[in-house]
Amino acid sequence: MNLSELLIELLLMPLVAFVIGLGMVLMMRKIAARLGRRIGPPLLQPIYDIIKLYGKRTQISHGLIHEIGIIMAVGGYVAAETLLPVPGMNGLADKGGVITLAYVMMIPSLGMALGVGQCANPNGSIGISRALTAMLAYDIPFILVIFGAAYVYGTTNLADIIAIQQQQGVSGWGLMQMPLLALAGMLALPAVMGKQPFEIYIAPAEIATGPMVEMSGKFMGGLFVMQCFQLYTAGVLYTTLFLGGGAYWITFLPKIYAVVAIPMAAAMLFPRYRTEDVIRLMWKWPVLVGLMGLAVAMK
Amino acid sequence: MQRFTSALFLLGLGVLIAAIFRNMDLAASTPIVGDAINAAAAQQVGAANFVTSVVLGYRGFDTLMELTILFTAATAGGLVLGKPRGDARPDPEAGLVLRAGADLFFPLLLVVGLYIILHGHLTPGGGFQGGVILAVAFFLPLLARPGTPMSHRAVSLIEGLAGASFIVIGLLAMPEGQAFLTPLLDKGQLGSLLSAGSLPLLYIAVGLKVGSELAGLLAQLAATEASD
Amino acid sequence: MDTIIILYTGAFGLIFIGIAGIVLSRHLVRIIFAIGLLEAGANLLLLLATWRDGASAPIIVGGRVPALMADPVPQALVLTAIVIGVGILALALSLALRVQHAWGTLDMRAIRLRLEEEIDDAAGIEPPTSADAPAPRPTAPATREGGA
Amino acid sequence: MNELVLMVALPLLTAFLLPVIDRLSSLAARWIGPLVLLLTAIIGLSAWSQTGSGAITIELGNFRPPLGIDLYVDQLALLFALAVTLGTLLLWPAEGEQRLRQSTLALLLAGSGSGLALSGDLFNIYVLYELIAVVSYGLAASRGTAAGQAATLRYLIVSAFGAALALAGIALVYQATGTLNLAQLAQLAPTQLNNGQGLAAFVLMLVGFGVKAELFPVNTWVPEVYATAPARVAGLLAGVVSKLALLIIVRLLILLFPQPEALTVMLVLGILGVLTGELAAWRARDFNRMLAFSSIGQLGIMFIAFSIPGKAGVFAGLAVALHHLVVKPALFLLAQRWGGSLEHLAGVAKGSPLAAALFILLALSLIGVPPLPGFWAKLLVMIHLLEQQSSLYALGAWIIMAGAALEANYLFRVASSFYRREAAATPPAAHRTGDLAGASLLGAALAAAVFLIVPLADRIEAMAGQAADRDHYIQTVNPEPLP
Amino acid sequence: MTPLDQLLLLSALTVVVPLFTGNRRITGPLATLLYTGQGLLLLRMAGLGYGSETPVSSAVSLQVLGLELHWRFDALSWFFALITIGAGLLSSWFASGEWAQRYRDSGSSLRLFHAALALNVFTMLVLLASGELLSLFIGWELVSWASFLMMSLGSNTALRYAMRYVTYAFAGAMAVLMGLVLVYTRTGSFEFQAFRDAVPSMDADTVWLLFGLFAAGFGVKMALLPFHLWQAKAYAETPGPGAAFLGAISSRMGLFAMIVVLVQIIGVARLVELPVPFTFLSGRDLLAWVAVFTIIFPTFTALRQHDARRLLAWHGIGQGGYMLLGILIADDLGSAGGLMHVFNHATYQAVLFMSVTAVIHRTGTSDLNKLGGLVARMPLSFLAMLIGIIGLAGLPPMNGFVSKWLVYRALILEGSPLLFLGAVIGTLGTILSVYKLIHNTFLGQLRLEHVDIEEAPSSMLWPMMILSTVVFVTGYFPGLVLDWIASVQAAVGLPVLAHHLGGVHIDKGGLDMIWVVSVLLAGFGVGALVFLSGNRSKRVHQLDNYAGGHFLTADTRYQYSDNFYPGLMHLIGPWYRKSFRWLEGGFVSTVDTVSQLMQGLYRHTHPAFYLLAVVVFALSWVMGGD
Repeated sequence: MNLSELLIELLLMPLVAFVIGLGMVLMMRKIAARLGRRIGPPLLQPIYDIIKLYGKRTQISHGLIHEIGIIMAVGGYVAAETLLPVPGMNGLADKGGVITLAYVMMIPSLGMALGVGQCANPNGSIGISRALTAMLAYDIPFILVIFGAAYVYGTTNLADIIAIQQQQGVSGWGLMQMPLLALAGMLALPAVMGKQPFEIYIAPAEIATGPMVEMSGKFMGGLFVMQCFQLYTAGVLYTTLFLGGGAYWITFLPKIYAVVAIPMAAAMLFPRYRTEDVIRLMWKWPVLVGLMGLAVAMK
Repeated sequence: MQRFTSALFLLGLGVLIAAIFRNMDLAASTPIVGDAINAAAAQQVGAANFVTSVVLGYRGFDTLMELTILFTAATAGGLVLGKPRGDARPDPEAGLVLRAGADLFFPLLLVVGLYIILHGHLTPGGGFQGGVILAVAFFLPLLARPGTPMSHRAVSLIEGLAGASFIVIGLLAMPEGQAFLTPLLDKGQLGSLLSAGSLPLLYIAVGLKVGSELAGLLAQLAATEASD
Repeated sequence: MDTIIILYTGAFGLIFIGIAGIVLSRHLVRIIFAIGLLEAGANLLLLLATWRDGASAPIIVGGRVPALMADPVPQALVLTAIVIGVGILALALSLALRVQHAWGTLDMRAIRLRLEEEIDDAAGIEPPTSADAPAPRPTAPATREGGA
Repeated sequence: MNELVLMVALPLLTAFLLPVIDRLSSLAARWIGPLVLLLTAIIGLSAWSQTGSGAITIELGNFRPPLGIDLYVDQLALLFALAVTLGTLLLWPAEGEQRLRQSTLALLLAGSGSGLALSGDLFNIYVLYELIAVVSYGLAASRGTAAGQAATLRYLIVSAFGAALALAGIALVYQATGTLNLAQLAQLAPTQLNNGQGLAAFVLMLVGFGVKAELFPVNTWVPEVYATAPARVAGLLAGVVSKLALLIIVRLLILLFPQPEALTVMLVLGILGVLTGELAAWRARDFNRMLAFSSIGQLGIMFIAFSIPGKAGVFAGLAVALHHLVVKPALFLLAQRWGGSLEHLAGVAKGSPLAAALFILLALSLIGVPPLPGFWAKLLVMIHLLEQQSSLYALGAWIIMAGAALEANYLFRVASSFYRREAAATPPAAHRTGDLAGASLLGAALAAAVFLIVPLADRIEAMAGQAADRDHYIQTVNPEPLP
Repeated sequence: MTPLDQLLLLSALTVVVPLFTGNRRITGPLATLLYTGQGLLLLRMAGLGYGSETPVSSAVSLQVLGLELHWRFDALSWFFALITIGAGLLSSWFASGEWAQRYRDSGSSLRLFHAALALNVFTMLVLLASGELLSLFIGWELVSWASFLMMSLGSNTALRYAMRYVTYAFAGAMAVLMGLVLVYTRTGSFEFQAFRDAVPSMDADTVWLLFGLFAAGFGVKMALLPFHLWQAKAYAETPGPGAAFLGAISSRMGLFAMIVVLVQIIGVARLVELPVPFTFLSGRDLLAWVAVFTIIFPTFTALRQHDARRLLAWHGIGQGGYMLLGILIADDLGSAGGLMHVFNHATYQAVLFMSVTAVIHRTGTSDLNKLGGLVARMPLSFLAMLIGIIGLAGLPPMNGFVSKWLVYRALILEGSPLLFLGAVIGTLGTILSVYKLIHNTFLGQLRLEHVDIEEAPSSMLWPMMILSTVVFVTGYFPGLVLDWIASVQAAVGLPVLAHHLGGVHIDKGGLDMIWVVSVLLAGFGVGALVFLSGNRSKRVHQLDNYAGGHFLTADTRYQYSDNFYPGLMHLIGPWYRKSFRWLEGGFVSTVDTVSQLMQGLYRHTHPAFYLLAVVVFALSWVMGGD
């Protein structure tokens, strides 16, 4: 592969991710609406939202870090997408690998935390505290799962992982090879995506006072974009590790949408968890299952 | 409890002593050095009393140290007891018998003491024994007449000079290349008063030293006892 | 042979009694005298070390040399040892006298307690106190005012 | 070589004459003591080089040993004679109204100490030991407080008890051999003392002489006396006198009792000494008693070291002993003003920075921090202990290590309190120039030893080799063969 | 005079010079200059770092007690020396300007500070140069006491913890001494080579004993569990630049010694053969677990600190665990990670301590409850801290990520999920903790009393900026450091890591930081473009804040800093049981009780009793033989 092709890939990958992510956001809202016996937003609603947010007249900035935080939040995911191979595009998969990806995925959180911190809103600080705590909660099972997968496949290169699974067909999928780890990953996934019922850190119910109140206009827009990437990344990563990744977009897209939709739909049935409960939950079942899975996988 | 444990240990000690005693080979002991001295002393030292030869000749160094111990004890005693308090009330004077006896015995003891010292190299006795008698001679009046002070100056002078002279006699041999405490002077006729070289001189120094030390010590104790 | 056993028994007996006196007594003067006893025992042991039955004193009287003379060395040694003992005894008694004057007691236990107190006092150390410490033990009788 | 006797005779002569001299001129009486000691030290030093090739004997009274008493001058003996002389000079304990008597006692200490180091006759050693004991009683009680006298009396009782037992031990030796000369005893020992009686005699002498060498458990007097005696006296007792007693025990071990049982007894008692001493020191609340307990621990190390058979043990023990000989007196010189409770020493570094720095230097060396001499000494001990391949010796090594760790803790607890920001309510007075100068001198010697460690080690090794050589001793003294 | 001798000589000179120049202003710059000189001399030996030169030995050697002492520099020493001198140089620079002025005005001795710093550097160089076990021990002790000197320059608290350090360190040193004397009695020599030759013939018990003694002894300095209690407060209370220096390199000396003895001499392979009784673990696993617990516990202790310096110091302990863990994996990746983390940690930890010190310099406090909102006042200090915390947390693009990645990768290859999990838990805890640090210092509400403060003086900023650059650049181009690491690995006898400028290339998933960082930067660029595509924002004043519709006046404290993670603490709070403190306290009170007993022993009413007793015991023992 020559450099120009790679550069094109690197440009394309985030773009693709963004588009698919928009679709996921839309799907989420549809599912939520359907569960609530509403119709839900129209197809282009996410795009309208973004345009609206970026175009707002009142945009309050609390300082440079506030802005940089948002930039980091988006930029981190943009970079992350280049590490995540999709059908036809391997990007930087061989230069980063799954560990790097996991750590790059923490940069947006840090950026958001910095930005919110600069706002000097006490609720913002509380929100960050909750978000980081939640990260500590779900990352432990998540990392276990990543370790297990990397160990079983014998590589951290996601492109290789996909190739290995593709070679053996459905029976070679991670899901078949290590069902317990896949289950643990599935349990942790909603928390990784930061959606219901694990979204206490943005305190949606207390919107008037919550951390989001400092995020006006394009700041909120940045977070919205980040959310698209977040859903996409989680979905693709899980698919790559356990569902054979994608050789063709045709099979790949349904997989990633399903990965996002199924657990979210199930999770929405649960009431929102408090921070302590997130930890308790995440450190109990997913970790237990994950450890068992590891034990089985490593014999 | 403590006494009980001590008693137990004592019991153990008793058994051990018995064991040591039983294991001792009593017959095996041969005074190899003693016999050699008995054989050689008359000629090497020239004193008829071989014990004296040992005390002042062969083991003169021991004797010097022993004198030093007495001196040290007296000095340390003085340090401990300190100066008797000035306001001390003297003991009442002794009765007639004691006073008369003291007066009577003083010259007698003096003479006996000196005799014993001077004949130390010939007969049993010597500086130590004689010195003790001298000390008693001087201490007796103190008992009889508690008020009369003993001359500390004189005592310490005698004490110092007597001790020093012992060492000086010992050192005298050294300029001639001889060892410390080598007997000096002519050995003389075995058994006569003026024999055994410098031994009698040493014994005089010992006698004076012992006498003055003991007298001094006793006087000091008495003074302290009286002062409280 | 019997004589020597009796003599040795005496020497060891003196040593034993001396030691018993030292460890079983609490009064200092008794202890000091017990030490004297012990020294006497040790001296006797020294004398007996090369004791021979029937030997005469190692003195030549009138030029006549005895056939079997006793060992003169232990005699000289014992002479020295006795004088040393006297010196130490005198010093011990002087010390005991001072202690008796100062503290009014010669009991080992009382002296030990008092000694500790005084050392702590002089060093400026507060005695350790604790809420659940046992009641203070009786110390030496106070003699500072009633000594004279 | 005869003039070496002057190291004994001159101080004694001066001591005898001191009251007379004082009568004539009190100024002369004040200065003559130190001057005489200086003179004797020079005499000793001038003889130093002659002892390098081999030891010498001095036959006192011109009587051939074993009939007479001889002085055995090897480098070890001469070194200790010098140490006691110079130590007394440095820690000259005369002050106050009893100055004259204290000077007398100090001179006697120097003289008798030299004699003890040089003596080659068993009974003479006993006499000198008693002499030095009496001197130390006098010095220990010289502060004149009732507590001091009571402590001295308790000391005296144990010491006299022990000495009497040692005498009994000597009697047992004499009974078995009929001689008192160490060289001849060394000749006879393999046949006549290698039995129960011999070992019993050794135990009695070990315990007897051990009292002054702070041997566990006959060292209960140590904390009491060091806390009540003048600090300089305590420095002398801990630094010099204890080593002399140890020297005797070592001589006995080498010449008379090379049996493993004898070594084991010493080893066990040494281990217990380290253990009890360091642990007790850990909790000490005043400076003097802390030093006292630490000195017990250090002496325990020496006992352990000397219990290693052969030259190695002598070398190791000697290294520790010499190191302690320099450090402890210096610490006690500092204790002259810092004698009280440790709490009063908080923040004292501000007022006396030099003393605080000295304390740290000494403490560092004491616990064995490289490259200070204390480290090399400890290293030697450790190496030779573990080379024995015996679990008891290895235990000794472990205990020494643990003891050092404890010692580091309590010494530096004190040291760091010196640098506390808020000072104590009643800080101790500043040191007198004399004390500080003495301590600095010793500290400087210690620091200099860091750079001279190579030649020093060689010297000490040679010294140890000479001292541990039984045959050399016998040949040098060459006792007249008797039937 | 070899270059090594020149280096040591100059280093010794650096100790002496401050003693003469004293409290004058010139002392700091002069010392900095001398450190630069040392650095240049070190660079003369740069061949060591690139594996193109054989070890440089010193012309000085000593023969004491028949034991030979000599010194030399190899790649390992060179690598550590580079960090040491670098840390010394920048700390001394940091301490040259206004900080020195303030320090002197507060009545402290600048002379002593600079001398202590230089002494630390000098003793470390001596340790690093040690050529056999004995000089290793001597250097070890010198380093210990030099750092004690540095620590005791601080407050009373520092003194107290320095005291604790002395106790631990000396006990550890005794363990080491015991170990090397054991080696000596087995081999008759202190030479590394003799020891190495003797290891194969030693039985398992001996190796266990040596392993235990050396690991415990060196572990004290590294503050491995359970010997970690002394470090945090002692370092934290050390005067600012000193804390930066100590935090950067001091503890790593323990790691150096451990590498020399456990890896280079005994060899990890031998440790793997040592079974822990009654378990399926090996000696190496045991130590690896100690390392992991050293990562986890101190990190979560750091999370609870509310003093910036203590927080950092606790993290310093935790990061040490990664290094040890990496080295114990002993393959090319893991050991490279461990070694590289030494360098990386030194750089970001120094930056962080310096940044906190700058904050203290301006505000007078490091209490996180009393700070906040300083970002607008001290933007460059903020930047330094930001770079530092990203490094500390081990996130890309800073260098901390690379070393941790190597360790993780090695753990995956080796298949140790639990060790891996432990290491990750540590990282996550670190992220939480460092965010709290930067949030409570630079973000959030500005306090009124800090409204007028200025950026830190340039003498402080320069070192911080240089170090920050290093943190970033070595993250971008880790090959720069990995070159040295590879020669270290070759010198130590570990498998050598094949690497390139951007990282490592392995078939099973490598790392190329140049690409990763580039896309990250590009991502930020894209993010910025996206951001700028929106409507213009309006910057409001820092004190213009609302919450819940109410204007938050600046005189109302609402900064949310104490108990920053209530949810987490609610859950894991009860797990903080101060068990180690309890353990230590229990040990101390045992010693106290025994000590009391011993004193009682010496207080016997009738001492003659003992005499009798010992005579009876000894007599019955010696007579029993007959």
